[in-house]
Amino acid sequence: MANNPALAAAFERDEPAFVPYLAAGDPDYDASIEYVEALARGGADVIELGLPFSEPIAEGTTIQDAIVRALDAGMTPDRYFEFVEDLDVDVPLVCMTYYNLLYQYGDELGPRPFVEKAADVGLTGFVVPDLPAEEADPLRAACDEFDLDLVFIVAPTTRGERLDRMREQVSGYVYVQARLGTTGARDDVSDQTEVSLSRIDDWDVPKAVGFGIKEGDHAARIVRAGADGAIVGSALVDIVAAGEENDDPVADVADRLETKAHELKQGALRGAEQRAEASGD
Amino acid sequence: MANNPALAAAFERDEPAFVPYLAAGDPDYDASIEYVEALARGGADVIELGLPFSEPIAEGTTIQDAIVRALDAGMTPDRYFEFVEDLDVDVPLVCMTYYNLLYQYGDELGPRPFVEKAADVGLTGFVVPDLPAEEADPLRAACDEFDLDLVFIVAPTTRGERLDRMREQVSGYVYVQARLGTTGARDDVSDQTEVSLSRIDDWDVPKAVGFGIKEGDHAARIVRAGADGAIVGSALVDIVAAGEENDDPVADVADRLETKAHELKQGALRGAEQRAEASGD
Amino acid sequence: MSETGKFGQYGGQYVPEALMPAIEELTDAYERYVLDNEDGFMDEFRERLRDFGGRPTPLQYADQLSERYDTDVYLKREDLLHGGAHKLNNALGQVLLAKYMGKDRIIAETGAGQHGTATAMAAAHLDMPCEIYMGRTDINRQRPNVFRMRLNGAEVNPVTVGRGTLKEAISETMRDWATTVETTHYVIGSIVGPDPFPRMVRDFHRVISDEMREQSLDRLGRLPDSVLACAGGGSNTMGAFAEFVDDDAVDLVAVEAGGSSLTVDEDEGVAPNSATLSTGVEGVLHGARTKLLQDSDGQIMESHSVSAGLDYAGVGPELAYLVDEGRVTPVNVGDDAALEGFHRLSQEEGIIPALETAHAFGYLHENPDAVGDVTLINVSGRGDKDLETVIEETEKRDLDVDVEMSVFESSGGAM
Amino acid sequence: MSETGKFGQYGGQYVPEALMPAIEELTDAYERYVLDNEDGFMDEFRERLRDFGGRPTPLQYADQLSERYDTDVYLKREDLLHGGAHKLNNALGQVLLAKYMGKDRIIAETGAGQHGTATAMAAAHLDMPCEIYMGRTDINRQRPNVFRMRLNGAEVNPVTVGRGTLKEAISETMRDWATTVETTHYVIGSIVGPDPFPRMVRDFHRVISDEMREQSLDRLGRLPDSVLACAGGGSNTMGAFAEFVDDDAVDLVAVEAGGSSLTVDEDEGVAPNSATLSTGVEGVLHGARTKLLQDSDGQIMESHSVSAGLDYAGVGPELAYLVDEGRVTPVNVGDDAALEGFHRLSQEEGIIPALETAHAFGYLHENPDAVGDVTLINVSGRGDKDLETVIEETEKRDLDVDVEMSVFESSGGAM
Ligand SMILES: Cc1ncc(COP(=O)(O)O)c(C=O)c1O
Ligand SMILES: Cc1ncc(COP(=O)(O)O)c(C=O)c1O
Repeated sequence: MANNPALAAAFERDEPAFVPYLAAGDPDYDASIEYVEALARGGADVIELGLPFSEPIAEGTTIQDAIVRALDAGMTPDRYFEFVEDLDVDVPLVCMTYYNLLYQYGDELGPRPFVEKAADVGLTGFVVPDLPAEEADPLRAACDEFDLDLVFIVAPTTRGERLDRMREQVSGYVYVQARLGTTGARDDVSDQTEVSLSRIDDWDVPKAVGFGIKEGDHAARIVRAGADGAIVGSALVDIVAAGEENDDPVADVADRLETKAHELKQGALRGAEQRAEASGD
Repeated sequence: MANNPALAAAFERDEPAFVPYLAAGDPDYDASIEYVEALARGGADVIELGLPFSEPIAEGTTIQDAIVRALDAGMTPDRYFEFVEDLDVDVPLVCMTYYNLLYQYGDELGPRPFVEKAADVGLTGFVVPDLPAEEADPLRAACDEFDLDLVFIVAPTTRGERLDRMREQVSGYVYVQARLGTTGARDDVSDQTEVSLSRIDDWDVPKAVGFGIKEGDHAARIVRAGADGAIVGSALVDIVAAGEENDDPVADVADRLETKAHELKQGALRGAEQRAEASGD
Repeated sequence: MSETGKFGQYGGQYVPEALMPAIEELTDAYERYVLDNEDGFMDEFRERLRDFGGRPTPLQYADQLSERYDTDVYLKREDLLHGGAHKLNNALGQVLLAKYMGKDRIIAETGAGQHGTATAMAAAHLDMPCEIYMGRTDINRQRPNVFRMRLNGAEVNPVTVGRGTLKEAISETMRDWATTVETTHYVIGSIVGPDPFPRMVRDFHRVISDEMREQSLDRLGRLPDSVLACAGGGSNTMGAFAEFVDDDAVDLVAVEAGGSSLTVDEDEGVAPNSATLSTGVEGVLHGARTKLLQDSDGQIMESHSVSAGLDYAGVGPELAYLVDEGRVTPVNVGDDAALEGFHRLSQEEGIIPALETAHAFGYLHENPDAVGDVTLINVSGRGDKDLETVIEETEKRDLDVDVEMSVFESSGGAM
Repeated sequence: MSETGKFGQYGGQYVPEALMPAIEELTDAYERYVLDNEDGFMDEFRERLRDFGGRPTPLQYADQLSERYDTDVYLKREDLLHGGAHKLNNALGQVLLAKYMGKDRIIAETGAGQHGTATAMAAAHLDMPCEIYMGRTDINRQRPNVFRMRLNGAEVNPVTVGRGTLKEAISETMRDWATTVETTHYVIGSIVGPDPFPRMVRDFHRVISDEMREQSLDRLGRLPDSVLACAGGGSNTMGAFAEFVDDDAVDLVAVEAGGSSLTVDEDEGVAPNSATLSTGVEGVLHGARTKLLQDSDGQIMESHSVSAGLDYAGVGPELAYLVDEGRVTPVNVGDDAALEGFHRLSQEEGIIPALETAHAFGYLHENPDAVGDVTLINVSGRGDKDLETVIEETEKRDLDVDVEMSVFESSGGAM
């Protein structure tokens, strides 16, 4: 199920999607524009673009630090919308942020003004890590009104009724959390992925897997396990952070991001081939 | 009433007694010998010679400090007895100390060994500021055995039964405390003296008044008020302390003590004359 | 989620999906053990509160204050609870609940260190391993509390992100919980966070007003005209109010930290106060919808108060609701008046209160006519933890109460 | 003096004559108000102990220690009393008595500052001007307690004579009293000093064993096999023992500070312990005949203990007597074992005890078989005052208990 045709299209191609994340405005507005564009060049199919919130309770240290950098550099919801408009990319953008920013935007409390503006600047949907399905009705309604999608995160601990409720509400894609814990690049991808995917086998939305994917091989593995897409955040933010720390030229950092994106996308493609071969047996 | 003939004799002369106090061994053994002898030369009739105790709860700062100096210089009960033997003075010496030192001396607990030794070296009696009449039986008995006297202090607050009990126990002289508080030189002598003296008018021991007598005029005043003797401590200790502080030669300090003693004795004599004149009216 | 998890539009469960199962498990445990006393949970809790905690705490008539303000002032002495504040009611309840739930590890956040020390004490008492998250800045300014936690055997994990204070520590503890949720219980420190925390923490603190109400009826033969309590997150507040909420004639006054000013600096993202109930705007923070100190974008602001325990940009959703309903009156008292209240209670009643608590006495002083004939004030904690702060802050000011500070300055010298 | 002022050969009134009338007046007041409850004195005292002090304090079963030592260990929680130690029982009693006697000024000595803070609190509570004498050395090493006294409005008078510690402060307070005896009451801090102090202070603390005995009978249906209490001057000790003295089957164990060694250095006049009951010799100090740490001349020695509150060269005459009678067993525990006891109680029971109290737990650890099946331990105070000392002293040692000290050292850095 999908509201937004662009987002739907990204998953309808006959290959796994590569879904990178960066925090908008990290480490500053201009560099961040370059970095997001580099991801697109590297093969991103969808980009999760973080709008920084001051209390990011679902993020690990890497992304927290990125958020602090972006906030310090002046990122705000209005600047974020400008940022989206300024971006010269051809892939659907999903806004990843916390509910309070959606709730406060505009003249009245509630998510509708934010969603309206998001639609206006061409965003295609939302991931809101602190908004469970139970509290999501107002945002769901606004998304439906403006043809945007609302992605939910399925955790390894999500079962039974909770899954059903999420299935009713989700659109665009479902974000499958590969392991417990907050975001952060790890060295292996948990076996839980397969189990988690099997629980939502029959949902009619694409399944993108994230949390801890760091290398092409990780991407390959989760795609082989059945994922329709690979979500990668911290591994990319690490490159931005290192560049910032070493005062590297923006162009160099952008190149590294493009290369990394390419590696991850290729990994996902490799995974798809392997899966095809395996099911071909 | 008196046990000790020497002490009795000191008060039997037809003039008021001058009773100075110094802490034995302050600031050191040899200097202290000189100072006590200077008091005798200056006109002392009786000398209250302090044996320093580590917790002198009845003393003001001046005498406390003297006690600390003497203890630091190695004064002990045995050294004290040597000190008394070494002294070349012709006036009766009264030992002023706290009960615990009397109590611990020698092989058995209790005051008897100390009193025996005191008699042996020629002391004539005791003032024990932390030993009220109620607790004094053992010391009283030992004093009687060795012909020594036991002086008690009558405070401005002492009345009724307490006076009676003390009257039974006292011998040698009674120490009339001129005001509340601990020892220490003050600028005036309280009017309480007269009232206090009137309470013990009919006791058949000499009445010596102390606490706060600093100058010849003070001595004159209390003798005029009816005292048989003037006890002076802090004003003399002050001279020792100043000498110590300024590193003055011992002989100079001894001269000052002799001069001060002379002033005080003369004051007492003047007081006696004034009293005689007054009663002659 | 059961509808009881909401207070009007406030409350709810705004948490990462990974935590939802734990929240559901906790809700279930709360309902069974706390609400239904399954396995005698509440009996054991009450017994331990009595024997280990020192309950009941007295309701004391304040001779001097009553005379000064010409009204009967009674003090609810939560400062006498083990650990020195009301905090233990909740910490003991939650650690015990974790034990009943079969968890084998305790985590908690702490700001000033009061909740951390209470949790560490409860965990030691119940033999549970315990880790406390605390901002680096707070660690440095609250050393005695860090020592106490460590002495009780708890690990203290410094949080270096951001300003390194309470709100960062809460976020960090949530992160730990998201990773360890199957074995670990997160002991939240006030009536904040996702449901069932606000209900549950209130219920553990409810014993305060339970006792107050009974003591008031026993001793005075009547209910008070008003109940005053300071409010940070609001746990001592709801603890002191809960049993009086249905007594319409009893005024419930929540005294917030007015800090140095009620005016906000949007550019710096700083509110120089913690007067969330009086000035906050509805939003979502740390798992619940409630009133918040936030800028117009919805970014959470740095709050401020001379008392670390009130220094929080959120507030319990139930209090936000009761304020909107008109049942609870939010008032606020600035740093200066709080310090004066601190000195006054110390000098006149011989009770050195926590700086948090002192705000309630600041209010009493400024509004002696507003509290009726009989007022009960919750003395939420003792002030031993605040000595250094008070001396420092008093020195800076020209307070309207006679405090001879020189003696402190020179106490190494000519005092 | 009435014969009740003696305990065998101990006790008495060895004070300057100027104080005797005050002592007689006090004896009279003690007999009328305390023994005969004239004007309802004891009723008011008990009521204030309850409401202001927080009595009764709990008798708590110690789960972890009981298991460890395979015996039922119960803790009498005097640490929960207002001010953090048993001291308030006495301070409140005496300040109230002074009020009944028409005195208008309070003085007291203090060593570690515990008695001083308790007196300052009681004086503030009862609106009496108060001055505390404290050695200069103690002032410098007990700053938080100095702050607390000052915050409660008491003057703190530094005593610079001698080493500037407790015994000099006692002497100095006696001197003040000798000057001001008509208007002033001297609130002595333990069961020491001239009669009636030892009897009176015991009677104010008697409530401890009163409650313990009743709690024991109520809860266990029996009396304990033993009662343990630390002993400095001995006020918490006699408070915990008094009501059990006639119960011959109950062992009464007074745990003194063994310090670093029981061996005395006569040349320096130093006893590196405060084990007066175990090693002291009869003598006269501070107004009473009792056991003392003294050299062979009778000069009082410097005592030593890691815990300032036990660091005194004398002991209550009643305890000296009960020891001679064989009714009380004196034992002693060194600094190391006391520190270990401190850490063990903190880690295993979630109670940070005063270092004084910790000695009793050191004894329990070393002699778990000597205390019978049921032992009651008086937790005379809490350890907040001792944090710095404990950290410092623990660092110096290789203790037999697991304490991770590094976290303290580096808490400003990489903790
Ligand atoms: C003594 C005391 N009172 C009040 C508070 C504020 O918390 P709450 O508003 O949850 O009672 C604190 C928090 O640390 C505290 O320590
Ligand atoms: C907590 C505590 N326990 C015990 C003592 C020792 O005093 P006592 O032996 O009079 O009980 C003190 C003295 O300061 C103390 O603070």
